[in-house]
Amino acid sequence: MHLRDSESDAEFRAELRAWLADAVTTLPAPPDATDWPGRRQFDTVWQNMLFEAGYAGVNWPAEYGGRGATPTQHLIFLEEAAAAKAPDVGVGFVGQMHAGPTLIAEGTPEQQAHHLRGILTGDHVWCQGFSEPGAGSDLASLRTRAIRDGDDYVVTGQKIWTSHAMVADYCELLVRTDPDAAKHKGITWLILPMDTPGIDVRPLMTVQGSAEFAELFLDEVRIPVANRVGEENDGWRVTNVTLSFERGTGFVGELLDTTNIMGELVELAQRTPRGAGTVWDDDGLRRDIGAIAAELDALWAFTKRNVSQGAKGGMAMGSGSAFKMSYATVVHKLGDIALRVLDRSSLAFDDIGGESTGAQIHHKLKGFAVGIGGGTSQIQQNIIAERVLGLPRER
Amino acid sequence: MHLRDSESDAEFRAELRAWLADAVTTLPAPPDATDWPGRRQFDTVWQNMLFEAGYAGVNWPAEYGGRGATPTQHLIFLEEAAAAKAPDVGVGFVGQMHAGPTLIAEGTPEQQAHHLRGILTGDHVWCQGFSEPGAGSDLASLRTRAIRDGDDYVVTGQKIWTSHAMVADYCELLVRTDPDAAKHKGITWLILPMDTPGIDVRPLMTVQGSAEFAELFLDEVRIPVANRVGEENDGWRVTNVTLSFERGTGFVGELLDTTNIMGELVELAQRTPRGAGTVWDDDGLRRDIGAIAAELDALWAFTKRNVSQGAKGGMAMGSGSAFKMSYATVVHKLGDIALRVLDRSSLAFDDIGGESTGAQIHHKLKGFAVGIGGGTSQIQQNIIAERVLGLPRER
Amino acid sequence: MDLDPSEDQRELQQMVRRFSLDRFPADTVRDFAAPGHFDRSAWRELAELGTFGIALPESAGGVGLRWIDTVLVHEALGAALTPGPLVAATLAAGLVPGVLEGEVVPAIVERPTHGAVVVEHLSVADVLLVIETDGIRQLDPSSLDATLLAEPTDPATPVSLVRELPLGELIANADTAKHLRLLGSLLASAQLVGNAEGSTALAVNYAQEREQFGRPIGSFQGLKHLLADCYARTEVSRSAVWAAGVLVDEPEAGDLHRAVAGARVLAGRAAAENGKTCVQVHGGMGFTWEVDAHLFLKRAWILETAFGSIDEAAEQVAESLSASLA
Amino acid sequence: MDLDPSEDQRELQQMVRRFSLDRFPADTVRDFAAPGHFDRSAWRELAELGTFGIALPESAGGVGLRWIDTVLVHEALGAALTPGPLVAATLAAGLVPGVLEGEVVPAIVERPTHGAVVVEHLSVADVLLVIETDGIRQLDPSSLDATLLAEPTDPATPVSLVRELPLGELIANADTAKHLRLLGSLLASAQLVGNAEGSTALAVNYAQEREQFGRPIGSFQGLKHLLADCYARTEVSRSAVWAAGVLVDEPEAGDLHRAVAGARVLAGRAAAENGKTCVQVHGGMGFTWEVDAHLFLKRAWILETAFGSIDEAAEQVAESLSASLA
Repeated sequence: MHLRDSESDAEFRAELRAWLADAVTTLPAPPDATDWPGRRQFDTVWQNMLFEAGYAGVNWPAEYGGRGATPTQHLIFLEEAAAAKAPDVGVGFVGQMHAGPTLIAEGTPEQQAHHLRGILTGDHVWCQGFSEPGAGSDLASLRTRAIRDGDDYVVTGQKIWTSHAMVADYCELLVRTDPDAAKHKGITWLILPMDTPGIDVRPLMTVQGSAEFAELFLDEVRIPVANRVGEENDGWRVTNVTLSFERGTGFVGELLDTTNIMGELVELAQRTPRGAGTVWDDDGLRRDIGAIAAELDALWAFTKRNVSQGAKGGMAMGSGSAFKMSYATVVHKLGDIALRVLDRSSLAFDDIGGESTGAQIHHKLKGFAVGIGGGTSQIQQNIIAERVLGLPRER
Repeated sequence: MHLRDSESDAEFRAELRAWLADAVTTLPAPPDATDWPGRRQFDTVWQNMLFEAGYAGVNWPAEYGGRGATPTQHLIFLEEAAAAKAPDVGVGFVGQMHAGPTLIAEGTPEQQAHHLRGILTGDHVWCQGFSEPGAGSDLASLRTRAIRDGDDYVVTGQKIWTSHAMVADYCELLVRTDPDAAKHKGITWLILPMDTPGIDVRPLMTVQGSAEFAELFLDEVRIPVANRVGEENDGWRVTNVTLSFERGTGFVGELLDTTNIMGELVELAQRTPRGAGTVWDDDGLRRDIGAIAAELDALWAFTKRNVSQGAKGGMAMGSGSAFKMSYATVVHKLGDIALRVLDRSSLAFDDIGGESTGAQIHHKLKGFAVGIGGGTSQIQQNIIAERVLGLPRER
Repeated sequence: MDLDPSEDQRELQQMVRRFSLDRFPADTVRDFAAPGHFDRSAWRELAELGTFGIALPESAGGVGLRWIDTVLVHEALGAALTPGPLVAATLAAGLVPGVLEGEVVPAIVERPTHGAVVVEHLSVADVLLVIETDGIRQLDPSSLDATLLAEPTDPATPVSLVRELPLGELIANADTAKHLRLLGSLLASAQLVGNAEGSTALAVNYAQEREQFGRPIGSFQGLKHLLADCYARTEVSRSAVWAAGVLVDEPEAGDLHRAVAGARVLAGRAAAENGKTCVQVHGGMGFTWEVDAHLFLKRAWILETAFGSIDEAAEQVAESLSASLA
Repeated sequence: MDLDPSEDQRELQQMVRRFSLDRFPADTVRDFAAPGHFDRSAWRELAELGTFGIALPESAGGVGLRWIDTVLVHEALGAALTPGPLVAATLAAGLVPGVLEGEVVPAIVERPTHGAVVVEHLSVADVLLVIETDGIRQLDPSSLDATLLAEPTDPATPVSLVRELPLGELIANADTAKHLRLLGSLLASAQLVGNAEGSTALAVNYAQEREQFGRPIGSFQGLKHLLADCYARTEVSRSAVWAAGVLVDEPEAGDLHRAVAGARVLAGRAAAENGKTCVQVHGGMGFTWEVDAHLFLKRAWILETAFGSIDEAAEQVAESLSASLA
């Protein structure tokens, strides 16, 4: 067991660091969060720079245009990119993390040829059409209906939590092709070009007061059968195939984000007057922040452990669920402490007193997204209890 | 809504206080906790003094020898007795709190005449034979078998958590008289004289390292049918009839105990050196103790609210469960803080440094008895969810 | 002793709650903080119910009840998520003419020990009261250098930033200031208890209706236990707030300061935890703006800071412990 | 980077755990602290496995592995509830002749800043090491005015009270003392992780077997969620302890002091919470002496205080945060 870089990893890190240091200086100012075309433009430019430098799809197999790097090197890539304050994956998220890997595993050669390179260059932006208002954690109960009509599927229904839908070119869409089959059966995976007629994209306002997600309304949208990935009614398996791509790096971006917010909170505590000194002089608050830092350190160690297992063939069953539950808890705890540090400065998202107080409240609200998205913490608990601990199923 | 005493309550309190101040001075030194005959003797003497002074069975109806006082006056009695450092109910617990009220509600005139006065004078000590190793929170699944044989029931089985069994004269015993009936049916309530042949009482060692409870082994014990309370197979209803006696004072003794322990912990924190000062100088620990005090204050208020409702006819559904769950949580939290205050003094139950450190650890372990006895916190949560909040039953 | 509300008291609560849900429906609450959304006529109607003068003597135009009744009313207001400077109006009603009738809308704030100060409802207020060490001072909001903040945490509570608070005119003495701060903390705690109850009810309702894996999600024990905990937190903190409310009227029956501080610890935690559970129970929908779950939670966060934080309250209880041993 | 144990390392853990369960079965653990119950021959056998010299070079009689391997071994010892001065022996093996072989039984303690001191295992020890600011000092237990306490909290850990600790002979310098304290904290944390895993396994086992309301209690979602939380706490804290263990061998790869402190926060909480859950899952049986649940919990409480409390550890992490920003 080691924490230091192997020789080849150290070399990879050094080269990457040098390239990043240079590359980030050439970037324009980032666009406003509400400027979707600007965000697409900005993210695409960066992705294209990565592509040209050989850092696009670090963890994708080389035969599909990726770098074919180990999970450890993928982690190094994410660490160094964050340290260099490089942009994160942005609008490329669904394409690079889910749709692309799915096409690599299950797509036809034609589908792969048409889509993969565009994802890596940044020119193709994808969104995800899985969740529905009535099918969140219980994804298998989705109801968006696809009826075969000649060489097309005709799709009607509603999707929710579709990030980047406003600027996406394609959508990975799950539809029900057999309404009579058992829940996990009868689902099909389709590639939906976003310029197809019948699609209505509506921004979805979240509790954070912004519209980072959208709802997708589909009204008799015609999708060619050629856009089907995998067999008809086999979409559940196709969707889950990417889980085997999950080699421990899935939450690194989030963890970096939270680690930054914690650092900012420490600085805030050290500058915020309270009583005769600052908030940081309070034994209890200081220790509570120390304990959060310990938890984040532990989650970093857990990530490295998962990546190490990923490099050997795959993460242990339950590790992902345990990570996600624990991470959601830490974000909530950090948010609770943030409110105590901010006190009356928590009354607005606006930064108060010239300090970045608003970001703390935004991050606190984010805790809910973490504890709900991709399966609530309750679902993760069930997975661990039944699949890892071997406790009997409820019925 | 009021917190001050009414005129009659103030009068009751003043008289009681005067009597207690005098009475407690006449008591001998309390016996060692392991000296069961000594404990019975001590508790009986005190109960007899209460009886002579008209304070036995404060909340029992006057026609059965009690004082017939209101629930509020019962609370005042418990408050004043604790303030005067009078002994608590001790070995009289089961008789006064459960068996007696059950006989009042369901016993025959003969049973009442034979038993009630002895409970009030302290001469009759009772124990409870309800729980079994396989039937704790799920009491209805009890298996101790009673077979009718002429004018007797012949009883064989095992009971657990039988407090005071070593010195009891009678046991309130639940037995299964119909093995084929649905779980809640087929149970019968019997009065078992403890000198009946076939009873084996074995002390049960708890995690506290002491034997406050016993196991009861019954081998073909003959109990006259005349000792049956209520009808055959109607014991479940008979058992629960005393719940309507529960008018909010059930946990007062425990709450007093915990309040005392908290006070001792504050004193300990103020005397225990740490860093440059004492433990009490630690902002975080001090606040954590303050929050516990607030929770105990709130549970006192909750008790007064429940007693107020009790006086008007009965506590609201779920109040008892909410109280019990919350109280168990507070005891656990207090114990966690105690360990932090004690630090290395927590390594033994022995008092260390001349301070009463051991009592804190004993009390911490008690948290488990609170969170488990009389239905685990999980059972209380189910009761609230289904009976108060109206959530659907599991199946 | 009687810590159980009378029928009349329960009816008073029901009446206030029903009125509020009727005149301030959730849709208006959701963007109440936006400029121009404060409804002065609804506010006057609320005032006409007697809301701000429950404990004022009838001779002063009040209802002539007690502070415990005021506490019960604020519990109902908290459960209904009623927007507006409710605590400020209740505290100011006996001091500033017109507040009792809803004609003059007040804001209230404590003078901070350092730096700028955030003031709720200043943008709709006709008068600002400042709680200071030496008394209560009155300011004219229009004379202040104040900025309405663009993104208030609670969308129903407009917040302004005032860089410097002038001195203003002294309208009440130090004792009154101290007592009003105490009452302000208590009434905020009462609203927090109502908030805790309201978010629990919303979550229970959703858990009964929403089906997943072929059954109502409320039939899953995991959710049941979370919701039972919400119920227990509400009832325990409610008891603490009621006891503190009675002690305002009967200070000889206990330690009022400790009771108010303890009530804040309990009620603040209950509202924050129950609101969090409410969002969580709603799953993805709980993360959307259109479901009310976040409104409860955000209001809870705001109220938690009113007239002293939970940390400050816990410290006060600890100090009282120390004093009682000394 | 590789934070996943090798096959060899897993086998080492299995071997130690199996040996311990075999030679120190639960029945002996339950009253191990009683006078005369320390089994010197079992202790020598444990030593012969190499347990106390995992990271000592082979030239010094050790196994010649690294500190991360020592950490893994202590995790296994913690899971098996192995009794005896395990940390003391591992720290003393390189300093005091005979400890490595199990012939000399050591106890170890930090010199307190004030008052009397409680020492684990002193009653069975041949030598007492005292960690001081200026180094490590050695004392002869028989020369001390020590009282064996009648009721140790953990029935497998005898505890003595020493009213005054004489100075003793200096056998190692200040740097060694500091490093051994750090290692002692880490090894105790490793045992805490094992403890957390052990109590979870015990609880899971009971939940699978015990039936209530006509089905195994482990099928109730309420219990499932409690046990899933136990699993998550174990795995997260295990990761922290492993990372700290690797940093002992590779201090250049991170902040060792912070890692050890952080590991204590996580492992201490995991063991205490999981032990509590284990007792709770067992219902009434969990409150009896004969079920092992309380043994895990009580050992966890003891280990939590070893070479610094959780509060102290959290403070250390906070200080490192502050330093990294400065």
